[in-house]
Formats: sequence, C-alpha cells, structure tokens
Amino acid sequence: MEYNNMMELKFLSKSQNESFARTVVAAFAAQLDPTIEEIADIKTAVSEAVTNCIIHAYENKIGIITIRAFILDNKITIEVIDEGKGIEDVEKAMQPLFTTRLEEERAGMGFTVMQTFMDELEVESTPGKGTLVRMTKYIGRNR
Amino acid sequence: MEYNNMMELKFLSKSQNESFARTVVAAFAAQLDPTIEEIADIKTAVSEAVTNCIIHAYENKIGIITIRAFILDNKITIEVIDEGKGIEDVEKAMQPLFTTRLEEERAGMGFTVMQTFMDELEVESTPGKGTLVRMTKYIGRNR
Amino acid sequence: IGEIRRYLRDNTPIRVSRSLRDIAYKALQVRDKLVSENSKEPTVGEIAKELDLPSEEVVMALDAIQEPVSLFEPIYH
Ligand SMILES: Nc1ncnc2c1ncn2[C@@H]1O[C@H](COP(=O)(O)OP(=O)(O)O)[C@@H](O)[C@H]1O
Ligand SMILES: Nc1ncnc2c1ncn2[C@@H]1O[C@H](COP(=O)(O)OP(=O)(O)O)[C@@H](O)[C@H]1O
Ligand SMILES: [Mg+2]
Ligand SMILES: [Mg+2]
Repeated sequence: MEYNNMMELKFLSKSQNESFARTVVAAFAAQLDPTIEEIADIKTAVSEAVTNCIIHAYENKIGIITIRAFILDNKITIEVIDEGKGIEDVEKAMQPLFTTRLEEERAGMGFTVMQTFMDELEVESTPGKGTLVRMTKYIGRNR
Repeated sequence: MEYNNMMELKFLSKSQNESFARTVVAAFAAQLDPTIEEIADIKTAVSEAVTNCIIHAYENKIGIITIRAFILDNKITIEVIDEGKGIEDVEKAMQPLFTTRLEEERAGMGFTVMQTFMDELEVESTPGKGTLVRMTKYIGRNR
Repeated sequence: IGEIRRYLRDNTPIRVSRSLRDIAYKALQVRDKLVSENSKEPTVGEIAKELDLPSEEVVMALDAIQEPVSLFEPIYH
C-alpha cells in the first residue's frame, strides 16, 4: 500500500482496550486535521470493528488484535485484523441486522455502522484463520 | 515478561510521529489512573527516547520505531526499540551532558531526563544493530 | 526538580481522567466559538491551536467524554 505515513498497533482482545485502540487511531488521524465530527466517525467505526474481534473472533478468550493505519494525502485507511474464528459467509454477515449473537442489544448493525461512517469498507475472512476489515475515509471531503 | 495488559506500537521515525507516540503511551498508561504529574513524567521520558531514535539511531533517515508497554499491577514498563546504528559505549552515552551532537541545544541530557522521570532505566545496544531502552514507573508510589 | 515534583504530588493529586475531561469541555467550547465566528465546523488543529495543545491531546481528551455510541447519530450533534 502506498502511504505518506503509517502505524501498526497490537493489543490484547480485552474489552478495556477497545477505547485505547479507538484513541490511538484517532490520534493518528489527527495529523489529517479532521473535524471533531470526522474523528467521531472514525472512532465509532473502529469501536465496532474491535468489538467484533473481541466478541466474535476470539469469543472472549484473549487473542491479539492488530490495527494498521495508512495515510495518503487526505485519505486514511484503517485495517483491523484478528486471528480468530473467521466468518463463513462475509456477504451475509455484512447485511443489516444479521447477527450470530441474538441475545445482545442493537445486534447486527456493526458492519452497517462501519459502512455508514466510513467511505469504503472491505472485509476478507478465512474460517478458522481470521478476519481483516479495511475501512477508508477521505478527510475534508464534505467541507 | 509478566503482565496484566500489553501493547505494541510500530511507527515511522518521522518527527511528526513523536507526539503521536507519546499520546499512545499516555493513553495506555491511563488505565493505571495516574495523576497529571505522573503522565507528564512518562510523556517526557518517551519523547526523549523516541527523539533519540529519530535523530541518533536513524540519523533522520526513515526507519521503524517499536514501542512496547506492559502493565503489571501498578507498574508500567515501556520499551523503545530501534534498528538503527546502535551505541558503542552505553555507559558513557548515559552520562549527563554526553552527546555526539554538539550543535544542538540542551544536548546530552536525554538519558538523564529518562532516569529522573522514571523509576528504572536500562539500555541495551549493539552497534550496527540497534538499541532498546527499557523504562519502568510505579504509579501511585509517591502519593 | 524532585522537591517541586513532590510538592505538586502532595498538593494536587489531580487525576489525568479529570484533566482530560476539562480539556475536552474546553475544546467543545472553543469549537462552538469558532463555529459562530466562522460559521463552519473547525478542524481539530484549529481547536488545538486555540488551546495551545497538540492535536493528539485534544483528540485523546475528547475520547474521555465520549458517550456510548448511539446508532446513526454522530456523537457531538
Ligand atoms: N471479526 C469477526 N470474526 C468473526 N465473526 C465476525 C467478526 N466480525 C463480524 N462477525 C460476524 O458478523 C456478524 C455481524 O457483525 P455485526 O454487523 O458487527 O453485528 P453484531 O456484532 O451485532 O452481531 C456477527 O454476528 C458475527 O457472526
Ligand atoms: N537510540 C539511539 N541510537 C543511537 N545512539 C543513541 C541512541 N540514544 C542515544 N544515543 C547516543 O547517546 C548520546 C546521549 O543521548 P542523550 O542523553 O539523549 O543526549 P542527546 O540526545 O542530547 O545527545 C547521544 O548523543 C547518542 O550518541
Ligand atoms: Mg458487531
Ligand atoms: Mg537525546
């Protein structure tokens, strides 16, 4: 991937690290001089992706979550990667309201939230190996 | 190393990333519920270590800097690692006022600052291979 | 330095969590001020400049007052 700047963060899939991960990505994105609004969008999307790793990929066992972020001009690309259980049918998983955890509140909207708050979303997954979520946002696009 | 929580950050040795790196360590240390003073100590020490990687290890060429942080009870251990040129004589380098860059202001006090603001400091270096700086701080010790 | 630090520690055991919230509320005030001055949304950099802080710090502080994410409702609306 082409970039002007990049970073990689690895952390444990503990729920207390979700807000840490979100802050790290937001602090990195700060060099694109976003608005508070744009930062909030990124944080919301990263939270959803990280929560999915914690809950679905590692099912509350402790695994390692990797976040990579790349900046190119006014574009930030964020990858959230786990080596957890993977997704059988990615297309189906990405549909609004689809969830494999019916018990939870507001279930099945994670990918929809990522899609709504970011400009691009790609998901690559191999069952038994893990999942990569790649999200892109153009800063300053709607100003 | 034994720990309750840990993280690893990799980033490019660009000077614009120094304040990013410092913020990441501060955000991670925040879970120990430090005082403003304690966080300022940690940020100051991390800044010095990262600046040394940028200026001395990679001599303003672009390399990768790795920061690892480990939390165990009220103790945070921070490692700042480069794969740059290394230090010939670590003991001498750590002495107050020793510097290989005479032209700069306030030169030669980086390691002294790290020692002052953290509780423990260790430096391992291999010329031609790189340097690891390990700093430890006990949060709440002086309260 | 040691004396000064001990003095500060003994007398102002202010937690980072509290100071972050203070910075965040100041940031939101500055944002409102800039919005009414320029009738457009300021960037984090513009807010940080007014507060004389690095952008990263402002961003970190704003995270400290982040409310639970509500669906489809951007957080600072
Ligand atoms: N990282 C992941 N690893 C494994 N499965 C995942 C991952 N992310 C999402 N999924 C699957 O996709 C479904 C939809 O995810 P999402 O839209 O976030 O809704 P929810 O998390 O509320 O179920 C999840 O229920 C889960 O089955
Ligand atoms: N990461 C590093 N890689 C190579 N050399 C280093 C590194 N950190 C420190 N040094 C060496 O140790 C010396 C002392 O460092 P420091 O106390 O920070 O003072 P200063 O950076 O002002 O020279 C430096 O001048 C440099 O020669
Ligand atoms: Mg989800
Ligand atoms: Mg130095």
